[in-house]
Amino acid sequence: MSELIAEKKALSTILEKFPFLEGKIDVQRRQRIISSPMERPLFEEVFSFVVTDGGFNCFHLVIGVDDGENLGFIYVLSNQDKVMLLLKQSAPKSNPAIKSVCATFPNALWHERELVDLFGTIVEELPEGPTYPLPDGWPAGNYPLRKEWKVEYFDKINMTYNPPATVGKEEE
Amino acid sequence: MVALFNILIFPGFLFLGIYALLFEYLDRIIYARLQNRMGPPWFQPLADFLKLIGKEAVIPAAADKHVFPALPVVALAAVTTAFLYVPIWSGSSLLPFSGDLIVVLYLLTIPTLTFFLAGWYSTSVYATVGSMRALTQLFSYEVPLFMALLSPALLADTWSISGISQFYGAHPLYILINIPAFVVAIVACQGKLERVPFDLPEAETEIVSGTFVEYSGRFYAVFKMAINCELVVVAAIVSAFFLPFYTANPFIGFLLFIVKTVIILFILAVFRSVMARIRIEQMVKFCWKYLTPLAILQIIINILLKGVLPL
Amino acid sequence: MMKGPGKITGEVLRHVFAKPATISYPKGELVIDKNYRGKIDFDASKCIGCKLCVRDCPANAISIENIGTKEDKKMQLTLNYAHCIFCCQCVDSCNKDAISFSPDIELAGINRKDMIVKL
Amino acid sequence: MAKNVVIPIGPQHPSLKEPACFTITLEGEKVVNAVVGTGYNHRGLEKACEARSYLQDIYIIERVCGICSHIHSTTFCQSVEELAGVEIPRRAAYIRTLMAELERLHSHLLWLGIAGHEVGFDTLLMYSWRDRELVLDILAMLGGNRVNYGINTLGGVRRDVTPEQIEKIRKVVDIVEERNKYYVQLALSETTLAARLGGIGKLSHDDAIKFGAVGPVSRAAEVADDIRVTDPYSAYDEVPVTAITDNHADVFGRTVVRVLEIMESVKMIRFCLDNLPDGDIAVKVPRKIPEGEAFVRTEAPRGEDAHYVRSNGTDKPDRVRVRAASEANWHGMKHMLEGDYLADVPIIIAAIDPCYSCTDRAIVLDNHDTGKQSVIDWRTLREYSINWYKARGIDTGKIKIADSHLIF
Repeated sequence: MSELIAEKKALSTILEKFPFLEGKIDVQRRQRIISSPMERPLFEEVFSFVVTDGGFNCFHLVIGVDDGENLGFIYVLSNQDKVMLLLKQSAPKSNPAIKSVCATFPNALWHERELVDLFGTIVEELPEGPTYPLPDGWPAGNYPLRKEWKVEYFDKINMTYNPPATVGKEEE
Repeated sequence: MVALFNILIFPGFLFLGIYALLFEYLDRIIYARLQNRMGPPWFQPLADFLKLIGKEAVIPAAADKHVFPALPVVALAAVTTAFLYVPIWSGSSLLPFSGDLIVVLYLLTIPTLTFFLAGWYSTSVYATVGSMRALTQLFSYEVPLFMALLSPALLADTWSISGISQFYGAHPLYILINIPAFVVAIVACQGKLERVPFDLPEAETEIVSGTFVEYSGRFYAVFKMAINCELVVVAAIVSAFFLPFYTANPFIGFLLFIVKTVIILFILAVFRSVMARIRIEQMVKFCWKYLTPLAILQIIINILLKGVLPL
Repeated sequence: MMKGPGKITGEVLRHVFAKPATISYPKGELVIDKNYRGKIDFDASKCIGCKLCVRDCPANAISIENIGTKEDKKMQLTLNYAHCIFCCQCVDSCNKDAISFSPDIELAGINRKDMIVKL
Repeated sequence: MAKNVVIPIGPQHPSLKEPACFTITLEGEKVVNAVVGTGYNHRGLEKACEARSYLQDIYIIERVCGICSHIHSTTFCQSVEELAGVEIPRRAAYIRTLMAELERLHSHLLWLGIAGHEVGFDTLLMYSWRDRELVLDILAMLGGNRVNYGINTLGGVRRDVTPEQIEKIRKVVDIVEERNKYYVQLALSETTLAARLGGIGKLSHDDAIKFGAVGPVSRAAEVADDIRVTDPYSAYDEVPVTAITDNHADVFGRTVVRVLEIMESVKMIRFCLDNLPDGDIAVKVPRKIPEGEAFVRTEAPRGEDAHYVRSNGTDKPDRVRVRAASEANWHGMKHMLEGDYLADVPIIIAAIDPCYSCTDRAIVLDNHDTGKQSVIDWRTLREYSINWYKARGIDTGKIKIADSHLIF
């Protein structure tokens, strides 16, 4: 654990700018800095800082997660020293709106389209284009990776989602 | 009656058909063995042919209803006609006349033109791209191929394939002069036959099967037959020009014909197994930059020799 | 290094009379390593019916039921090898070595129902 | 020619082994615009993982990709082991490394063959696949299957390597090395190959970083991003790894990187065999994994493979996210295709060693839980396709097909 120099350095750069993040962002292990979920305004501020001044100029992917009440988005960035930064954003399921990072990182496009299809995220400023990766004729409002969506209730032939009326509210 | 037998059965259309299927088998098995594979069983080409004949033939809605089915027949007719002017069991062909070389060369151009038209009338994008390539390619290899075949004719002082064959049969050492022309002819033949490295019009991994993409069933069977026959005819012509050994005995002469064509086929098969398919612009550049000058050189040599050698 | 087309010619010509690397299937001789994971074998006498294999099967391809009585147990394994992915996790999961793998891989069939076998 | 031709390459096309759709706009033979469309292979695997236990997930994750199956399961196992806080035995780490390098051998030989086929050089395809077959036999011997070896398990590996097997591996590795020397020479000196591979599919150093390219694609552009070096996992902290880079930044460079990597892999396999430590091959991992999250990167034959696993304290993961190597390389595809010839499109696509299944990952398809099978019969399928095309303005319903054809 003594060789985490590059990681500590990258972390201190972030903490210097955002001292109130102390404890919310930390080195998890070698080459991995992980943050706790942030609300959109704060996230955007931190994100633009780490990209421009923090040296994290390489974008890998964005992972969508279902946190129950909120949707989480984990942006994976890395810097010259190959240190990974997992920066988390959260948005309420009722209005899961986030801003696209495609303008900065063109390779985020497919990952963000995936968030739209699989999580029902509203990605603002996402370039026009085909949906990905769900097939044509996929019923609207069905976001398979949300926890409440169950495979059992999906009719694959007619492409309809039929949750039984009794199940779904309390039990799940 | 004999003439009818000759034209229809042997060595005419029926023989050509059977030999073409056999040739396809040989081509595939040699190719397979060169690649360390088993290759198909002997009846595979026939089985393919029969299967295609039995399949439903679809004419695309946008294609021309009359031209589309007629093109394979035209291609087959052209190559089978060309076969009548190629010597088989002796130094002379079935129907030799002075100038049949030119006729054969033009007859052999017809299949390529039908490929172009086939692609054009199919109206599919793949087919259109394939037909454009077929035509572009035609303009590149045709000139060196003609020159490569005309230069031996210059030396022999005749425009008849049988005459050329007989001339070189009488003077076997003269074929050594024509080695550059032989090389040019073999390379250009790969283009004519649309085989690797010049199989651009039907480049499978790029444009599916190019000009033939819309062809199916019996139309495609006839097209494939025409291509196989073209392979036989080209191999026969090249062997008549550059391997002009024959005997008076028709039986041994016929065996010799088979041996010679199979040798040419083997060279063609090796040629196609050792190279990658090149791009159309590389193909055009190669043909005009290397093949054509080589063929011109051969013509110049032959013209000069003609003045020097006691012929 | 010399550059030029047809560098592979020598290699190609060497193969003219070489033995082909492929075999004519199904006539040729097929060599299957004894470690190959094919269809599983089941030894009913060893099975105690713990159903660990059923629990761990990623493809839900196996099921075990007792076709004997409660006292005289006789386990039967039903394998749907159309679903089986031949990972043989069941072999690893089984504590009693009742399941083992065999190099039997020629399982193709034309009827889906034939692929459900009782072992 | 003033009119541009739009050519669809895919979803079904001979040069694509899996469905994807490239809409290529041509000006003559030049590509002026390319639209990459994927998603045909989405199998809902990530959702499927959430419904199964960690142990079952290994086999699902292994089937993300047919070629780099081992590296996917290694990455997943590593993530889960990190969450569970277990350290795998050294012998297991070495066996995982051995398998990973054998897999790299077979993947790169496969790629070499595919590349040969895409440029119409079928002899190269036949030869390299013949040699690959030897490697596959070894993998089948070690793992039990030809591609989805299933050798990984949580906490180690499932099968040990015996001394006889080591001898067999050595023999095969010798042959492969010998053959590969020939391929290196061939790749570097065959003119038609160089003419087809050189200068196409350019992706410069800066673009490689901008588009997040990984693996041989970025290493061909002098980006030294080999995870085995930068973030060693399994036994790579002891096995000497040299990251191969090249400065061509085109398809030719990618070819060079791959054939040279085969040589490196051969060395690493020998090192693993020589230095295989004794000991157990697996430790026990509890069925219930403590809460936490892990993000693990490994170096697949195609590049960086990243898995994110989050557990919620039960025996089933809360979220599994797979970012396969090919997925990262797709983003630069449009950039690489534009400006080249139509003839180069297949080889440029092939040069990233694309794996569409990796990219699209998975969705569940047979309803195993209920035991119901959904089989679409021929007629329904046809109905569906007719309606699909109708929605796009093409009426195929008029084509009459005799009922005797509907035997299925």
